[in-house]
Amino acid sequence: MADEGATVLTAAQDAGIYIPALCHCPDVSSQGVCRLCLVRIEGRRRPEPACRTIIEEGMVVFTDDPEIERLRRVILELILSDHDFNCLLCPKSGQCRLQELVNRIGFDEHRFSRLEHTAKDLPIDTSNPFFDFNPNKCVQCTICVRTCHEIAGIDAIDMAYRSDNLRVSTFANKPLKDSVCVSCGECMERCPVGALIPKKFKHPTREVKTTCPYCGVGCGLYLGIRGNTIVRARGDDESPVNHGGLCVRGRFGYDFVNSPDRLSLPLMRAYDEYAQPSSVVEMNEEGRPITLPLVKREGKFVEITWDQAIRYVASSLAHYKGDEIAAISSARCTNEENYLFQKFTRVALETNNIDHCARL
Amino acid sequence: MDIERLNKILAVFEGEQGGLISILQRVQEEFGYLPEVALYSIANFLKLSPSQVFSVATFYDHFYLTRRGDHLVSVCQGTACHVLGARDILETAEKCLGIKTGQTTPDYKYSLKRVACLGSCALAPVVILDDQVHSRMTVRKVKKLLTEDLDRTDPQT
Amino acid sequence: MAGLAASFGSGAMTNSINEISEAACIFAIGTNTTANHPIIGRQVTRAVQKGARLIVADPRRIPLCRLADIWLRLRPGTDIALINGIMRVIIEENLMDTAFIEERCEDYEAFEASIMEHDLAAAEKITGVSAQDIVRAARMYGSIAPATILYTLGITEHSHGTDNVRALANLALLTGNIGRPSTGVNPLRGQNNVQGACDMGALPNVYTGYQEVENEEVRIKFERAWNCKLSPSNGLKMTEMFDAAHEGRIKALYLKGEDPVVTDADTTFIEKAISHLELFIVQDIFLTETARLADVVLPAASFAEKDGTFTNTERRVQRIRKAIEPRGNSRPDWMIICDIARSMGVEGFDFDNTQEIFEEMRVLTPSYSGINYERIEKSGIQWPCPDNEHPGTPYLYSERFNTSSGRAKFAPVSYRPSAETTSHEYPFILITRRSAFHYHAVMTHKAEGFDELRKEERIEIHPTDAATLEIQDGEVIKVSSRRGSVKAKANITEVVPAGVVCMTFNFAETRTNILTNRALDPVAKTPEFKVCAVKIEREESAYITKDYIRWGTGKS
Amino acid sequence: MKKSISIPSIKNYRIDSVESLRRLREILVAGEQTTGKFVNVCCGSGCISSGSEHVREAFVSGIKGHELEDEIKVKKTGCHGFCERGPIVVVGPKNIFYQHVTKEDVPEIISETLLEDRVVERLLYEDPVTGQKCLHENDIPFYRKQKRIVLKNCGLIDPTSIEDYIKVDGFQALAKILSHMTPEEVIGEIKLSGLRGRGGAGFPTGIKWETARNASGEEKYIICNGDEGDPGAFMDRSVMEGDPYSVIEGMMIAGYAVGASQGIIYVRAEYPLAVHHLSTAIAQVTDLGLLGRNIMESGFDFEIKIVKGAGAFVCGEETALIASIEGKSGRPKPKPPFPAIQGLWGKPTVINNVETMANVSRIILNGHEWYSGIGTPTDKGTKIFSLVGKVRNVGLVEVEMGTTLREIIFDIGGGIQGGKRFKAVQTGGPSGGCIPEELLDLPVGYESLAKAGSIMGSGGMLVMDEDTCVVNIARYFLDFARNESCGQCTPCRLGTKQMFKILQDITRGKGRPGDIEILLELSDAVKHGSICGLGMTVPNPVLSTIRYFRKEYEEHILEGRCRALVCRSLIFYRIKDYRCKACLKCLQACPVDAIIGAKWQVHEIDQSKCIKCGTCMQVCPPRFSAVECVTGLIEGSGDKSE
Repeated sequence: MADEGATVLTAAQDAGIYIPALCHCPDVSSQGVCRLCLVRIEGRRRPEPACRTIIEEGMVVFTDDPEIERLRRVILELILSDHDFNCLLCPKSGQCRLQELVNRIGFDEHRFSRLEHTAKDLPIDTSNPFFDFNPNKCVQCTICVRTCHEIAGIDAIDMAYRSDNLRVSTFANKPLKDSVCVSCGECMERCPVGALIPKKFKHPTREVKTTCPYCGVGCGLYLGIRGNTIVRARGDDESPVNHGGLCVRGRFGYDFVNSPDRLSLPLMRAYDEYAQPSSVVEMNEEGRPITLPLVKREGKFVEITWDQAIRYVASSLAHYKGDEIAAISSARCTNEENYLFQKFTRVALETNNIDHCARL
Repeated sequence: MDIERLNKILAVFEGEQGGLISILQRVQEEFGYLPEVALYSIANFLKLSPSQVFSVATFYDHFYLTRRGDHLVSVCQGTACHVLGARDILETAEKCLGIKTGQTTPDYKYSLKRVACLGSCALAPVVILDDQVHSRMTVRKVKKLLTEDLDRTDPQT
Repeated sequence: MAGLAASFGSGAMTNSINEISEAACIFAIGTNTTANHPIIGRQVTRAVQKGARLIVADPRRIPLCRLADIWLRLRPGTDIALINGIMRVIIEENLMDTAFIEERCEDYEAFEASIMEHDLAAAEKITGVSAQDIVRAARMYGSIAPATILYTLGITEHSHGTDNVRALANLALLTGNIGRPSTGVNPLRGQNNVQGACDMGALPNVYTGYQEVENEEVRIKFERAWNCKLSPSNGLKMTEMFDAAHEGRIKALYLKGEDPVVTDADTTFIEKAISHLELFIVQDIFLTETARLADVVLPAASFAEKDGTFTNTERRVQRIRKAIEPRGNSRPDWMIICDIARSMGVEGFDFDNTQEIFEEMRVLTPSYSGINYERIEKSGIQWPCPDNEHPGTPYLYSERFNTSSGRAKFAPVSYRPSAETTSHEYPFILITRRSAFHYHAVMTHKAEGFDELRKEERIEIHPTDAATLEIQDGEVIKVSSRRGSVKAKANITEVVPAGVVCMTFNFAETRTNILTNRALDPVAKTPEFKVCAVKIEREESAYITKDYIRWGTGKS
Repeated sequence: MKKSISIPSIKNYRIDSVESLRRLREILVAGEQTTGKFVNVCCGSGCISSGSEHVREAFVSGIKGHELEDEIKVKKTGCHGFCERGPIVVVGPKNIFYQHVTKEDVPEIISETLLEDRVVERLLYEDPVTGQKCLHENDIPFYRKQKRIVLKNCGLIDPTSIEDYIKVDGFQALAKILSHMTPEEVIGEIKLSGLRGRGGAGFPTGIKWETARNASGEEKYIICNGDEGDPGAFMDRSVMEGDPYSVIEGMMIAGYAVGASQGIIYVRAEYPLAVHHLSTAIAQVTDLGLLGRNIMESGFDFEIKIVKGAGAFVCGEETALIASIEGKSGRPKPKPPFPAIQGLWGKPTVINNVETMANVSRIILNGHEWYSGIGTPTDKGTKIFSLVGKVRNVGLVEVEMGTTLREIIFDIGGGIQGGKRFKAVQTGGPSGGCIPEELLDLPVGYESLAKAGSIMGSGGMLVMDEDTCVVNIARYFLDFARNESCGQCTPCRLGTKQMFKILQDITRGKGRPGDIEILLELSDAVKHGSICGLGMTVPNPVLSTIRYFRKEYEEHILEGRCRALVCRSLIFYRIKDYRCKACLKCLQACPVDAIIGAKWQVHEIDQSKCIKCGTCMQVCPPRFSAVECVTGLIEGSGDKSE
């Protein structure tokens, strides 16, 4: 039994009955504009869109009859006639909902060939660093516009113009980059066709559930991994915090992990830039490195081994106790690390001089 | 663009619900078209997103986002006008002004547009030049209307 | 945090993120929510789309203003005058929740008396917000329930930040908007685990779960658990540490995962303080500006390369998981600390994994004791969670406050001008902010694409001011405070009011915090990042490019 | 234009009761000139563009010249409907109907008719059939078969004078309901009258009101739909321009019945005069105290504001119109919810078009029995049609429901111009269909027209003769439809576009066998797949022309023939050398210099240059008739224009 208030479309999907749909997206309100989900309902004059029709007690729905079939085919052919369907070159190929619909509904070769192929030749907006917008592949399903309004609350895009000039547009047709778009990529995630596509896309081979490292909201996310590299991130639909949503940083901000600028080995400052690391960490009897004290800003960094670094740090810290020493922890590290660090400060350094950058 | 003038218009609409279209009409009346800056300020004023204002401004026929000519030539393409040869009238107007429908002459003297119906069907075909209805137009009358007026307003050409 | 702790007993977001979209009235003050907490910004948007009223108080025309029913464009640093004005109207129009005040609060009379000292005209004069708007806002917040307050650094990063927070707490108490769903006073935490770092006792005055260092019982508990002697007195706050370093009292500093040279106020002073240190150890994932000054730099692993937990702004403890191997030879922080401790011969640092650390911690921390890795495998739990059966706490203080009496405390606070006001020489107020596209100064710059969105600092300046100074949009201008100067391009916009300029501190090329004032809040010791006096000059010379200073290994 | 016209005689007069309205009416009627002499100059849009303003000015100054301005009143009135004959002047007391009056005629009318009581014969209408001169409006066949209920005040009153309106029983219906009727009784009266929406769909007005009355909500709205977008229809324009008070009174009655206190008139921006007259009228009615709070001490509050459209046909659709008033793009929403339940700002809203509103006061005043006695058992009352196209008498006609198309076109309209043959009549504008000659005896009514594959629509009536190509007409309407589609739903946005392209191909001689079937399939998808009423009906012009004129489509597709000689790609002009007298006329007139020849040298058309504008044929002196137009031989047919 379907839930009260459910639409014919969701009820059918729950019951495993296929009703084609293009402009339907479960995350946003239904608009009923693609008209592919039209079904016949007993007692009603016209076919109704399944995505907007609320089920009623005793309602008899025909999801498929020859008339509905023909209607759907004609509508699908119309969409195709207006779509740049060079699927071979389309990155969305294989995951494109339009392709799927063509496979399920099919089309009439004769009729379709009579339709004029009217896909526009508008410039592709590549201004956004994370995703491209190709208006020629757009099917005017308005999912992106609804997403930008209902999910992101930004309204960077809206449907502009009318008739067959209808198109998704930013203010004054400016490139996305120059609009109020915040690049959260929610629209891109939901675009059913190849109109909004990520700039670089690699399929992950596995996913790891984790928490976003940026702001204090702590969105749940899945990191998509290929080899030892993060190739994508997607919001965790089950997270009670973000319910699948992510912002620009959370969705696209992971290159820093793979950045070539990442520190790899411990560094230590030495007087002599040709100094051998091994000579640097020789201890004298008091446990202090022979090179100490270092004169600031004159030395250069040299890479040392972890072993050397740990021994060096341990021995040098041992010289300061209590009021002479302080430690600053990080609001970016884990609870475990913060716990450990304050314990370390209090136990090993014997001071309560521990703080972090909590500005709130 | 004169921000002062714009703000004066906006002030009139303070607190009014759903005034976007009326505001756009007023602003266009004032400036002749809807400059981008104005659309942006209107969005701010109404707490709408600029893209939403743009959406409305591009939906309706009456709004112009680029500067128009000083004189507006509207050629009616209503049913009554159509059967009495409105298409020839429009083509003639295009030829006379040297622009396509929807365009403005480079000297910003004339803009040419087609309108769906002016409700002057009994006088078909009609052409409207700056609010003046010219009825029962023929190809020759259009030529005369547009070339004469051209001569009058701009003796050089 | 100190402000909230003083009023309610705990310093944390009182309610949950999801409750925001259910609020009937939202008062967002000093928070550019959609930019800095986009996901919470969406909650606000959803609430408004569902019919909630929104009051925004901010000197800048932030994106939320578009959704707001009332936008109070107050002068920077005048929050208390505004909030007190609002409260005066609420009291005068009898919109307060008398029953709540009687049953659950204390010290009301003195507070009321203090509010009635200043009239609306004074508030209007100080804040620049019309009395009419203050009345509208008061009626809206005072009569529509549930109402919630959201704030961030725009409230706390002042020399009177603690007072700001207490004023907001007073406001919530006055109307009884606390202890119920979709109400509360909600600081939105800036960094991912700032809540956790506080919870874990990375503070000079408390152990985990805000157990006070100076409380002997607590200390003995920890001494027993850790098998050592512990210092009985509070330590230094971070800002005090730099003062101490500057004076030579602190000789060694071990810093992990922070970049005070860029992000702290008056960075010239910070650098100088660091130069006085004998030993400076930095542990980070990048060679930050601060790390460049260190004697030893220890490469840490990033969040994707280790296990553990983060506690988010709504007190929700969530797992992070190792997704990839640490880059190069970097190592998780916890391993480094354990190794150092062991090398120093200190006991109690023999952990094989983070779960063991968590287990030790939760035994010592009442508010965390019901949380363990198994329970937060799928989704996190919000503390307090005292036992294994407890479902966690979405909103605080439903029964009692965490004060000794169990009642919330009203505290009279009055407006004090910011530590630095404008003068003939420094006629502009500079406010600082974060960009929506960057996060502090490093991570996003290291991620491809973000710099394309905002590649450099742009100083926001009002058209009138720009016209007076004959500044063109995009022209490089010089901003100077009493502490130093920086250069960046001008962005002429009505987002800022006249007389105010605004900069981010997301770009190391433009070290905005050279300008900011170290005037500290007397309680929280937070510097006054948000307000300082500056002057603006045209700068016809250099066009600053990205290559001016390069981040990275320093090889180029 | 001035915003408000002052009314010296009743300035500061406020109607605060039924009694004071009655008193005012008495004063006004008593104050009329005893001589009974007047000059009514039609100042409807039609007559104005024919120069009636100048005529009026000439009368005013002429009469002043005779120092008769106190005796003879010059009044501007609304449209008489016979715009073709404008400017129209009616001279009293005998109500002599002069047509095609120019300002040069004015002195003669003054001296002859006004001073000497003689008729200026040459300015009278002459019945083209009998040759008889018609002295009065009602003598003219064009008016004889009409039944003017809605238009009764048009041409009679000064549309900017509230006194005129009060003199002709203005606001009596309002007074009646406010003093004697409950809202339920008003609704009952309207329901019993059988009034149906005149905007197109024909929904029973009373039921609409009742639904809105019963819908929950404090605030309710009355919207008068004056977004008359159908090309070729202008009845609402005439009513708004000529009798704005009736519209206002109708809205007020609706407001009282429904429980609404706010009314909005949505007017096309193309109708500046209508906007002007309406706003003048609203200001006057408000000044009199008939709009505002506690109207006539009844406790009923009502105010009206005007919203101007911004040029979108689809805004005639209820939900799109509401969106437009709310400041959004006019994209229709699916129904339900119906506006009567959830309309403007989500509140119950009644939307009636201008003509419907104008009917209301008539029904209330005369009773439902009177109204339902007009028309047929299924369709009550009258309907205004705008009779345009190749008909002789072009104009607005108001006829009883059930009048046959033949009566309208031939009796009232005077038949086809230039003695050509009638071919079809298109009713209902872009949503309607073409009705062929064999159905001419069809009585007009909602169902009868629908059965014939057309609709009543707002009342556009385009008469086509043998020179009109139905494929071209279908193409024209589809072109209109695709431009005016809001674009949100696929079938309407892309279906109309593809249909247009195919029709365009057919008119350009590029039709293919099978096109008709594809057109039918596309029509079906647009009709059944679209969201709103626009999409549902726009295939009608194609469906009806295919239904009745399939042969012509086939001729276009298979034979390359356009029998009406309209589709340029299928025709070409040639000069019969044996008739050409080498007069140079066509050669000089040709806009593209496509005619070769010289004095004494027979002319010839260079088909590669010819744009088929037909100028040569027009200028060729009839005594030569050397130019002919031929079709079916696709020789030299280019594709230069269309």
